Amino acid sequence: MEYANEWNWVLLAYGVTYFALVVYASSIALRISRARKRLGGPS
Amino acid sequence: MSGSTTLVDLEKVSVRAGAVRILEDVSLTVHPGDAVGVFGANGAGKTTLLRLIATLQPPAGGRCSVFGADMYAADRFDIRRRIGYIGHTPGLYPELTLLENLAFVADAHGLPESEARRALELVGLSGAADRRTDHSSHGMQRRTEFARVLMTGPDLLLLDEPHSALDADAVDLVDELVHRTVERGGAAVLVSHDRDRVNSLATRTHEIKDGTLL
Amino acid sequence: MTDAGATPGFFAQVMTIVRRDLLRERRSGEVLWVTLPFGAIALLLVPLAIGTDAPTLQRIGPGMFWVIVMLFGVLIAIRQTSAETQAQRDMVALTGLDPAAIFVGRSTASFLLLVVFQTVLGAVTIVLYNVTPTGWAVLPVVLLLAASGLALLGTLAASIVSTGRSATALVPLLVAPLSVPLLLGATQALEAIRLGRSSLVWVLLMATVGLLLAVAGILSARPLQETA
Amino acid sequence: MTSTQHRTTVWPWIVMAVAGLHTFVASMTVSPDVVQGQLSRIMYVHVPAAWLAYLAFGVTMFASAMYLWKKDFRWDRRALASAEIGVLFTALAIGLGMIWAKPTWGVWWTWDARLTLTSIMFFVYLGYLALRRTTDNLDVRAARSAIFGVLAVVQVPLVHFSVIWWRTLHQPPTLLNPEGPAMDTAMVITLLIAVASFTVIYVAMMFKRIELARLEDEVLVADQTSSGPVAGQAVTAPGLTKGS
Repeated sequence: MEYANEWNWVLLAYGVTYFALVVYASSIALRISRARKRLGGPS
Repeated sequence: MSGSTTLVDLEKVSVRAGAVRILEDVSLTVHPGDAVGVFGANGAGKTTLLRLIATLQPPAGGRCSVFGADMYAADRFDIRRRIGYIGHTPGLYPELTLLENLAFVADAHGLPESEARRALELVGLSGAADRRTDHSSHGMQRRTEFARVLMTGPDLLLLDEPHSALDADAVDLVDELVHRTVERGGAAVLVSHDRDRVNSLATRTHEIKDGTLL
Repeated sequence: MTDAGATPGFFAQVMTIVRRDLLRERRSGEVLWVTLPFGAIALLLVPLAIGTDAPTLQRIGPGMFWVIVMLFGVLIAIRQTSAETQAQRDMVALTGLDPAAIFVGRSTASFLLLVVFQTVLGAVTIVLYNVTPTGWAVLPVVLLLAASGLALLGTLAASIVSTGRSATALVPLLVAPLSVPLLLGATQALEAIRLGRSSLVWVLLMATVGLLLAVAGILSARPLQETA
Repeated sequence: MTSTQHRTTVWPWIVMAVAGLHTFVASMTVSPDVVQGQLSRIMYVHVPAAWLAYLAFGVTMFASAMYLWKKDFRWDRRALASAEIGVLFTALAIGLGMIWAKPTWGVWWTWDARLTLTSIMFFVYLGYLALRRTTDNLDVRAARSAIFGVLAVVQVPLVHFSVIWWRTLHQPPTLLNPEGPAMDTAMVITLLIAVASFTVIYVAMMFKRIELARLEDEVLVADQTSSGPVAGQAVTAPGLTKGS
């Protein structure tokens, strides 16, 4: 297996990981601020 | 049963559905021989009150006992067989016949099937005993429910809007059921939005409004 | 009260529920006329998609049988709980039947229906896939254990889900992953026999699963009825 | 009255970012494995994700049992938060395993016992989350999901053993062991760092997810009381008054 090809897989793995973590964390943040808005409190 | 026991004793009971308080600080005592009428508008908490007494609705706070036993601490299965409850929608299995529905309850109470047949006769349904429930009219299903309660002979009768969807001679059944129970030393609680009906049957009446008993 | 009968014992209560469930099945014919033909047609569809050469069919036949028993059998175990109304639940609760007896009764009725289901589908498999059953001593035990485990699992899951709002679609999702030990137990026990090995560990696995589910169902019956 | 005056915490976000960056730097700077080459770097996210999948579900089971015992809604929210985060990490662990398997073995999926078990667990907890959506009644929802949470974990060991025995019976082709031959010390340390960092991320996420669960319960309570028959009167959200 050639060198560059391996790095592609590594990048894919890390891309997927960090993308998922960031999206999930953002979804929590978004849902929190939406809930606070609904409750009329400070957001 | 001895005449001195209190059948129902509610003390500052509240009931919650999710977060909503449906009943608030309700206190009610029912003695043998009582026929208690409770009336109130739709959504005032009548059904909840009845289901609470029937041990079907857990309270959120307060003290409640039925037949002198704390209904939510004690083993309530023996209490339940002494309660006759008729809700506003019939709890029958649609694919079974009227008789089969009653026979199931008789079986659960350790009664022979002949009792179920006799009870159907008493409510004037002996001709329709083998009719499937989902092929029977709403009025017939209501009568079957009355037959169920007649059959088990409860010490505590709980009726939710007993007069709705009943023809004229079935209304007499309600009277008879209440009188039978009370004469035997039991008691009845009936809730209705119809003040006149309740007044004519009850020995005492309460009004329920916004979850509070007046 | 003079006209009230004596409180029936636990076993009598179980039988009350079994009789009710079997009578309801006889009247509605849901298992016999809906679920059973559905399972049979599934067995018919598979070769159409995979290919109809005899060696392939003989090889996949037993496996297909078990997969279909597990997936469609759930529908049998949940057939009534999911359609039950609040009024019916109230009525049953006020008969004073012990919730544990109700659980055992429901499971028993489902078990009996599942045995019928398995028998018919087994015959269909033998005919369509030209499978020769092996292990005549162990096969009945495996069938009975699979039926009882699935009945218990389905009944338990259905009573967890029944909250008033209908959630029929959810029960198969809850049951399917948890039925893996049953599926593996059943298939591997028979596979072991075919290869001339001991199937004991698989039979024991299935028995353990059944036992655990029975205990869990009996213990959770009261709390589940109280939070209906 | 429902209280909306909860302080919002910012530190979990910072912790998540720092721990995430830390893992990245550590796993990119360590020298690659002799046999597997650069692909070995996938291990530094795959193994922690798999570890968290199991940890999160363990926490869900513990919190479910605690709810059944104490009837305190805080335990219910902890169980939910951990299950949802657990589903995320299970999906990640499976996905990363596939990304590693494809260039290594040439297939996306093998019927390895652990892989099978992990994917079954994924569906069990997806079911748990679906179950929570079937009712808006907080008491009923908490009780039902707690019972399922406990039941599911009782079943998982059985699934585990059955899957392992199943593999042993079939004598799977011995492919390249994911751990490979004895690992380099630097790699072990990096792996430990990654596992620790991911655990920190999990803890920080739990804080925010629990905060969200509390707010969502309050919204539910507010919705129910505004349309209920005794609107605005005597509203107490169960467990909310006990603070956080």
